[in-house]
Amino acid sequence: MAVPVDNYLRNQFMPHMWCPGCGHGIVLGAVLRAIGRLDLPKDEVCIVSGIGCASRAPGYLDFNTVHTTHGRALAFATGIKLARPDLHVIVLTGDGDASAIGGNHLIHAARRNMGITTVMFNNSIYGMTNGQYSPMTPKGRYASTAPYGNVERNFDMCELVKAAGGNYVARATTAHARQLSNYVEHAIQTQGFAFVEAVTQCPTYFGRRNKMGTPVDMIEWFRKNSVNAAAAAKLGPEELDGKIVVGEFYRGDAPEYTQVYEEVIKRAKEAAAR
Amino acid sequence: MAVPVDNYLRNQFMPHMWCPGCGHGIVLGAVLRAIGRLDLPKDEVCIVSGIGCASRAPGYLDFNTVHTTHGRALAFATGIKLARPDLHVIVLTGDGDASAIGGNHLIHAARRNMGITTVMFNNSIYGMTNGQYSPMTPKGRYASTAPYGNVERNFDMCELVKAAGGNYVARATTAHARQLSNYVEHAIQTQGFAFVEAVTQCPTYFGRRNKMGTPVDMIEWFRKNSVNAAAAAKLGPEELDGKIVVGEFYRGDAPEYTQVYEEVIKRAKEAAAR
Amino acid sequence: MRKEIRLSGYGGQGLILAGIILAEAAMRDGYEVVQSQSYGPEARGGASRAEVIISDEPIDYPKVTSPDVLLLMSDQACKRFAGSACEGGTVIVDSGLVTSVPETPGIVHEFPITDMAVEATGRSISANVVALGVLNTVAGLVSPESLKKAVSARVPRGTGEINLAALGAGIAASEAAGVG
Amino acid sequence: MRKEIRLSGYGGQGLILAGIILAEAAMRDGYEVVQSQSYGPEARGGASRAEVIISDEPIDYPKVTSPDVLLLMSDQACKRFAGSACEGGTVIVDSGLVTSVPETPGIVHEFPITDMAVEATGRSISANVVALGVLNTVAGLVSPESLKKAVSARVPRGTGEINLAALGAGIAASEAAGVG
Amino acid sequence: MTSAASPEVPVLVRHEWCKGCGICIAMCPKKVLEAAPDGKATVARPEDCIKCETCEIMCPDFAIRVVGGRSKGVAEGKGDVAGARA
Amino acid sequence: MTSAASPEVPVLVRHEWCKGCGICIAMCPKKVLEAAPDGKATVARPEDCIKCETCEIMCPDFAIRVVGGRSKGVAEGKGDVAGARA
Amino acid sequence: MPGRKGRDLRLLQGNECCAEAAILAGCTFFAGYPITPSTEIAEILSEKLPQVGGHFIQMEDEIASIAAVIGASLTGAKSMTATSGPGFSLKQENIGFASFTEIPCVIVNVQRTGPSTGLPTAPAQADLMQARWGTHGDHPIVALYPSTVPEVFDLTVKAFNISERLRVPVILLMDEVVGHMREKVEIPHVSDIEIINRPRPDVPPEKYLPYAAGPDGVPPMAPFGTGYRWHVTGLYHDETGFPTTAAPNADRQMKRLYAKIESAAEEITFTSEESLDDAEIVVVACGITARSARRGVRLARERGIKAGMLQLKTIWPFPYGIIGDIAGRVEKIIVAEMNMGQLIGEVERAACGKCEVVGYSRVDGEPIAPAEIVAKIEEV
Amino acid sequence: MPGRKGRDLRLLQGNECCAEAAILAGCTFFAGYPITPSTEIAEILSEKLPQVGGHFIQMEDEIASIAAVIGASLTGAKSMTATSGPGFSLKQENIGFASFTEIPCVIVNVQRTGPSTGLPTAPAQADLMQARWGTHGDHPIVALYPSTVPEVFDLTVKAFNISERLRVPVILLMDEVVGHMREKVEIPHVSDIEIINRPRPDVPPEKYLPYAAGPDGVPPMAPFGTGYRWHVTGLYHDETGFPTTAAPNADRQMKRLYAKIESAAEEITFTSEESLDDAEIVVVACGITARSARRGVRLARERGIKAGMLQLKTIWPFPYGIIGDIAGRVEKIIVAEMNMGQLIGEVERAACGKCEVVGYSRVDGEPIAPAEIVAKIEEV
Ligand SMILES: Cc1ncc(C[n+]2csc(CCOP(=O)(O)OP(=O)(O)O)c2C)c(N)n1
Ligand SMILES: Cc1ncc(C[n+]2csc(CCOP(=O)(O)OP(=O)(O)O)c2C)c(N)n1
Ligand code: SF4
Ligand code: SF4
Ligand code: SF4
Ligand code: SF4
Repeated sequence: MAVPVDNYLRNQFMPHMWCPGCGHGIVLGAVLRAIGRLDLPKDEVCIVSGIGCASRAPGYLDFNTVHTTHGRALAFATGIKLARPDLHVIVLTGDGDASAIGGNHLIHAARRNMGITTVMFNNSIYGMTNGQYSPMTPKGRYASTAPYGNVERNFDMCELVKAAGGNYVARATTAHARQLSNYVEHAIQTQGFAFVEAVTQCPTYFGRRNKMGTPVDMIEWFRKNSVNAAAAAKLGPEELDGKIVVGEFYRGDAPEYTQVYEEVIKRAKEAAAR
Repeated sequence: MAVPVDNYLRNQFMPHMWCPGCGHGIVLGAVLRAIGRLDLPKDEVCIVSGIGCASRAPGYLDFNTVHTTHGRALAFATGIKLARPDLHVIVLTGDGDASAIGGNHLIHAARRNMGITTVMFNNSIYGMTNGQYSPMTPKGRYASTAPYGNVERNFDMCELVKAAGGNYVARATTAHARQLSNYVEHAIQTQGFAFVEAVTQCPTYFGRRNKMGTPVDMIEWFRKNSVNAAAAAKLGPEELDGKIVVGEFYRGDAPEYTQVYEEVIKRAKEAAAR
Repeated sequence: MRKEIRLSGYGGQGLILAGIILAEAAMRDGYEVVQSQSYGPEARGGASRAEVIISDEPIDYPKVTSPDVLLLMSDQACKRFAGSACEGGTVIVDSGLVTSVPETPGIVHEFPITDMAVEATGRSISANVVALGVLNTVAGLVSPESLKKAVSARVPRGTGEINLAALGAGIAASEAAGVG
Repeated sequence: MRKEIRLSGYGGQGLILAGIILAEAAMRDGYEVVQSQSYGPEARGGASRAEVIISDEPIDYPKVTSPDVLLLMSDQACKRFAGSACEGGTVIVDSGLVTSVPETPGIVHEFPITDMAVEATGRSISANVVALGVLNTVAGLVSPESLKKAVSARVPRGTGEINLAALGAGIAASEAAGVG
Repeated sequence: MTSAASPEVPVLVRHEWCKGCGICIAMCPKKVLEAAPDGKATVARPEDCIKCETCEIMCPDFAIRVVGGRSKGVAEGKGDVAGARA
Repeated sequence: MTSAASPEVPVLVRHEWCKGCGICIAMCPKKVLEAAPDGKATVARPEDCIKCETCEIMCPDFAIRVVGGRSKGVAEGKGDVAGARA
Repeated sequence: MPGRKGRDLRLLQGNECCAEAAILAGCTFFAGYPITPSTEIAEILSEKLPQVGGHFIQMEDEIASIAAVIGASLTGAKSMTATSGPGFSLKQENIGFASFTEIPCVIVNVQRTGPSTGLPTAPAQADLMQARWGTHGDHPIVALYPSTVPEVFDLTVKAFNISERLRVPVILLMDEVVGHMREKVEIPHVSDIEIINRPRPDVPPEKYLPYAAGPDGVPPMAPFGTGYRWHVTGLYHDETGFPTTAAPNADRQMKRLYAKIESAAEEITFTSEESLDDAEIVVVACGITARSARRGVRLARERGIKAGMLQLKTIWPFPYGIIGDIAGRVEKIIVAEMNMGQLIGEVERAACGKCEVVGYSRVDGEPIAPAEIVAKIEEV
Repeated sequence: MPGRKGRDLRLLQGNECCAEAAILAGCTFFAGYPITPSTEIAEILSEKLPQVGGHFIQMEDEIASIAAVIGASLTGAKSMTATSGPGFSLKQENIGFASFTEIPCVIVNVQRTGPSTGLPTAPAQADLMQARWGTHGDHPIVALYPSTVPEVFDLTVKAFNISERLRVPVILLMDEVVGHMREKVEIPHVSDIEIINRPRPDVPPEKYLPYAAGPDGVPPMAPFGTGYRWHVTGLYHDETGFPTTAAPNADRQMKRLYAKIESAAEEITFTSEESLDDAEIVVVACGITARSARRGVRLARERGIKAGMLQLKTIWPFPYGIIGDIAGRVEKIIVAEMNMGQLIGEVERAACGKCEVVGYSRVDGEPIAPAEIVAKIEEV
């Protein structure tokens, strides 16, 4: 039985704190619909976040929720998952939270193949602190700390997580909310580390600084500038410049960490018994 | 004119602190020979390291040298390079230093394409702290904190650095000391971020725990279990299991960070003049 | 003399800039001045608040507690701050945006500030400067010359004329209303 | 009674294990005991040092300053520590490894410990336990029974017998030398 | 204030949660929604609604509920928003 | 103590730096080096040395210098050690 | 005096003993990152924890380690990490999180000579003040400090108990010397070890207010995944656990956090003394220095000096009262410590001019010897 | 009283003023990571530094930021970072490195209400002790604390000067309120600003001993890449800069580090006072609280109470002497601070029982108002 989204909200705290038109709500909706379709029992879901606008999500969700420190969500989540492998541990994180200060925890969670689903709300900016560039801000874009245009290149986070060892990697935008929700569903179903990059709009800072127009304009921009993975494979780097490639990029079947650790416990108990 | 290696050593501190047969000295020799072939002026070379056996290297080298904090060498090096773009900044780091605590700085230096050469001394173990597993310890290997065999997979660091945006990526072992030295030479010549993984033996901890025999046995093991990149391309994942793939994996030509920043300074000065 | 001024409305109305302009004008007049503004969740939620303290001696405590002059440019701002005005203080309300003014110890002056801005400059965005014109005329905080200079110095490049027109409209309207 | 014992040689001789065994034997005898060992660059450089303090009252200060009993199993160890023995203390030297014994306030007893180990067990690795046998016989620190039990408890699984043989060899040799 | 949903008005807008971003209005393939004077969404042409749930899925504020939509609030499907609008 | 290098003994071993790991001895394609009683390397068959510099490159302790080798201490080249030994 | 029968008498290293005690105290989760001189704790637990069905993980750094520990604790696991100076510095941000969100955990810091990399294998007692003040903002904390291996056992168990009972991170400070030395320890039978578990809610989930505390100031804590869905945040939060910026709440919250420690202060303050009763000169010390102080005081007594000593096993909360009392009846207090003067500040504060307070410091990586204590006692 | 001619009178936000002052003090390098309420400093410098040919970089986190700052300083650049609570906690390990290796740098901490995430936009004064003790091991540090925007200017310049002159990291503590408020500042002409640069070697490279200090305890520092090749390490090191584990060296090194600050203590201790001369009750405060204290004291005087106040602009080294003197001649000292009691510990220590010391704390994220000070003065 599928569960309606409202069931997962702590309605008493709504409306949420996100700005009008902020895409974070769309991404969160996609996550909740995925959980709903999978009909995960609320008590068995644990949502972990770091610090940032995106990371405020857990406060609104009726699960076991933790709003940790900036960048550390995956490290906290690792402890939770290892101590309680039966929980569905889902990390909701911003692009700054996950790729800047939290980059190391991300690649290590992927390497260990911890059974955690990570959804990175990528608005290409630090929203919470009012619009500085992030490691996901494309080169040339403006931000409050990039008044002359950003000189840094952004990560291809999906590539990075794949290279680090994740078992599932996908990307969609708020213009692909249904697809996005499906990806999150697949991510949750993955044994091992799963990563979904959700490209989303921050009309307040990224949008305004870069003259992207209204939230609707930004969503339209995503739609027009997205290429799906299959199509992208046929395009050259120049044609892909400035485009957002969406799709499911990788599915691996490496064993999940806590399951492997069960083996250790078995071996250790045998050794101790000897 | 090529410069002999001794010229670069602070002879008064020799013999160095590394154990008999430790491969770190072989890797360091390869680095020094590369510097010698390029005939870099000593005053223009800055060597930066973190903490660990490998990271003790700078103390023995007659350049501008900094032995920083564990994992942070690349962050210090970024400050040095940005403030003095004309210096040749070379980071010598261990696998723990670079891939565990320092993993984030590594991927960010690669993403920014900072003009830094990084040589990672990969002995698959934390040597300095007496043999715990590192993110580079292959699954199944033993270590003082992996008494039942390591349950974690190791990074493919070359893949990771490439995915993060580095401009040069190569790997060799101490059994390939000449090749290794050539790779370091190419790395130093690279504009932008360059990464060389030097697979090396720690006979004292990794070797002993894993019954790898003498240092000579370990070098032989590297030689026998290495496959070069071209050959590896023709092999399946099973055939490659447990093998070390050596070679130059990637050369990019993205612009180097400090050079791009010069542009910012130009634009800023124009803006200020207005 | 210590005058506390609070400007409040929603984000996008430019009230923080208005506060800075007022503070800068006071500085040009030789006063001591402190300007501050809302941060945090409040700022994110769409509300906006700027505060200015003008004094002829050093300002020790920099917080506004019971403002002598209050500008209210939204219903939310009214609800939250109308009561904070000091006894007999000046309360200026944008009558085009505010539907009802709650009880206040201050004396209320209603002006359709945003409408006036549209009328004077064709743009509602200059309502903040219109409000400054009104507020300063009514409360007599700084010299009109300094206010003009501060407007010119602080508004975005290329908008100087429009904003001086807005200021003028605010001054004129409040003089006309006989409250100046 | 407070006895300080220092065992010194190079890494791989098993002197730290020897120290632990001695300490455990003393514990079994009911003594208070503290065992410590070298760490850090010293340990990395190939040198090795274990220290034991045995006392019949609580041991407050846990550092060895002038050992009553000194075991020296390398030239380097001799150079560094021979002088540290207390006046008239027992200094046991592996005469097969040490080329010359520097001046020392202690009384030197030379035994070809490593050679004795090879002879008794076929393996130089059991030199540490031979040394314990010698040292305890000469200095009379703990009861032979406790020492035997401690050896059995602490040596690696499957090497108990070999090591007891080594211990016996050490005891026998020193008794034979008439220093027991 | 929540506008009542009925068979005739299948789209429910939670007024207190709506922030008036206009996304639902722009994304609805049938132009069912409109902005009220306060900028918030209202259901202007309920009879045109095809219950595609795009508005619900795209509302960042969980302010819309499509009654009787196929997925009961857990809308799924392949195509992206553009597809839904086409 | 450094054994003097001469045209006849082209390989110089810095005794104080050598830690006796045996790598040079094993890697030398011509078996020029041998372990002394203290485990450290000595040049046993200088006449067989082909100045390939493998020992120098492979010594982790910078204790070997091949005099008159082609690269003057900055040995380069393609093949790996195995190549040098082959 | 042979060991009594029936007791488990063992020769254990300080670090080893800490690991053993942790398991007996109920610890089932350890996350850490190796660092000298604390590493043995991790090494031993990597072997022993899975033997009891617990979990060990080596994280990518110290920040991640304390984070994982807090995460595991949320599920109800008694959790621990161990580190030394540099790693302790890195853990500070998340220690503040644990303190503020009241998640029990034990953090061992086997101190080495700092600052920075310092002398990694030499002892120092220079992280005392950091243990109290290392993270930003006011926050409650408890720190215990053993001087012998048996005390390591005792205080490790107490660290877990206090942490669970008060929902506060407890820091176990050790000296390198203590962590690395082997001593005789009598391991009590499991059933003889007092174990305290965190308070659990006695209301059904819908009535659960995760930060509503009883008179002892400690709110009951429901493990994640047991039907009580609650929210944890490092923002100021009210009884519900949800964030609020209300000033009165902030005041209330902070004061409760301090009060819960204060009201338990007596039961968590452990000291040990030597000849205090008639002492005219008292040496105050902790850890390894307390051992020398004890010996030094005995030697001084032999020379006819009325010396005494107070060993602090609880450093934080600092026993101002106890020291204030002593200050009121002695002539001099000597604070002996292996740092440039850290404890002495607190002792001076506590003494409040009632007696002279002098310091004896040693900062060369060597422990203070009994003779030095005697000399100092004779000098002052 | 219109502004005098010829002066550059500006309305600046505290953070903005800090950035402007840094550039005038010679800062050419900033590395940082955004965090409220300090971010404006980074934002402004991202615009202004390249205008003067300097470098700005936003790093991946705060650890990397302070590391990059130290790295840049090694090349001779005057370098700075800015942060707030959580970021300050993360920087601690490398602050210790800078302190121990004596690399000049300035660290701004615009304090918010902690602990943990706390109240990110509310003021608190609760990182005072952390500024002194946040990193492991003994280490020298200097911390300055402005209360007005003009003081921000003055103390930012002084922070650079002290850092360069003493080769010590200098921490500039700001209150959120001060960082975020705009006040009138008179910016002096560049030529009127006293600028101090780090001591440079006056010997040729082959004679350079990077850690050999003169009588002031401060060794000359050669920028990297200028022909002086030296070694920097966070291990204990001797005059050559190379590591040594020798105990006497460790002792010497640590004591020199403390002595260099102590011998300069007078010239780096800044205070400001109000009616201290005949005061019977003295309020001690810093930052924003000092402003209310000043007003409160004036109001109390109006009511006939002989009140006075001392503002500490230098927090570390703590002016024990000055406060000890005051304690000797007044009846009471009130320590007013926005925390649970941090400064008060140091004041009590300094007062040493010579007068009563009482605290007035506020911990709800709101500044202390003048009326509260008056009430407290009247109460005690
Ligand atoms: C240790 C630490 N450093 C910095 C901050 C300040 N900070 C809060 S959120 C944030 C970035 C938020 O960006 P992102 O993760 O992309 O999320 P968004 O707000 O854009 O959703 C930063 C830098 C902090 N809270 N803690
Ligand atoms: C912050 C911090 N954490 C941990 C340590 C302890 N430590 C020193 S070196 C090291 C790992 C060394 O391993 P690696 O980098 O692989 O170098 P190796 O010694 O093997 O050459 C660790 C964990 C430290 N010094 N600082
Ligand atoms: S600042 Fe940006 S990311 Fe944050 S809530 Fe507003 S729109 Fe969303
Ligand atoms: S411990 Fe290992 S890495 Fe370190 S010096 Fe010895 S062999 Fe080399
Ligand atoms: S369900 Fe579809 S048709 Fe109906 S209002 Fe929503 S978007 Fe429009
Ligand atoms: S999308 Fe949601 S918030 Fe936006 S206008 Fe529609 S109902 Fe309101």
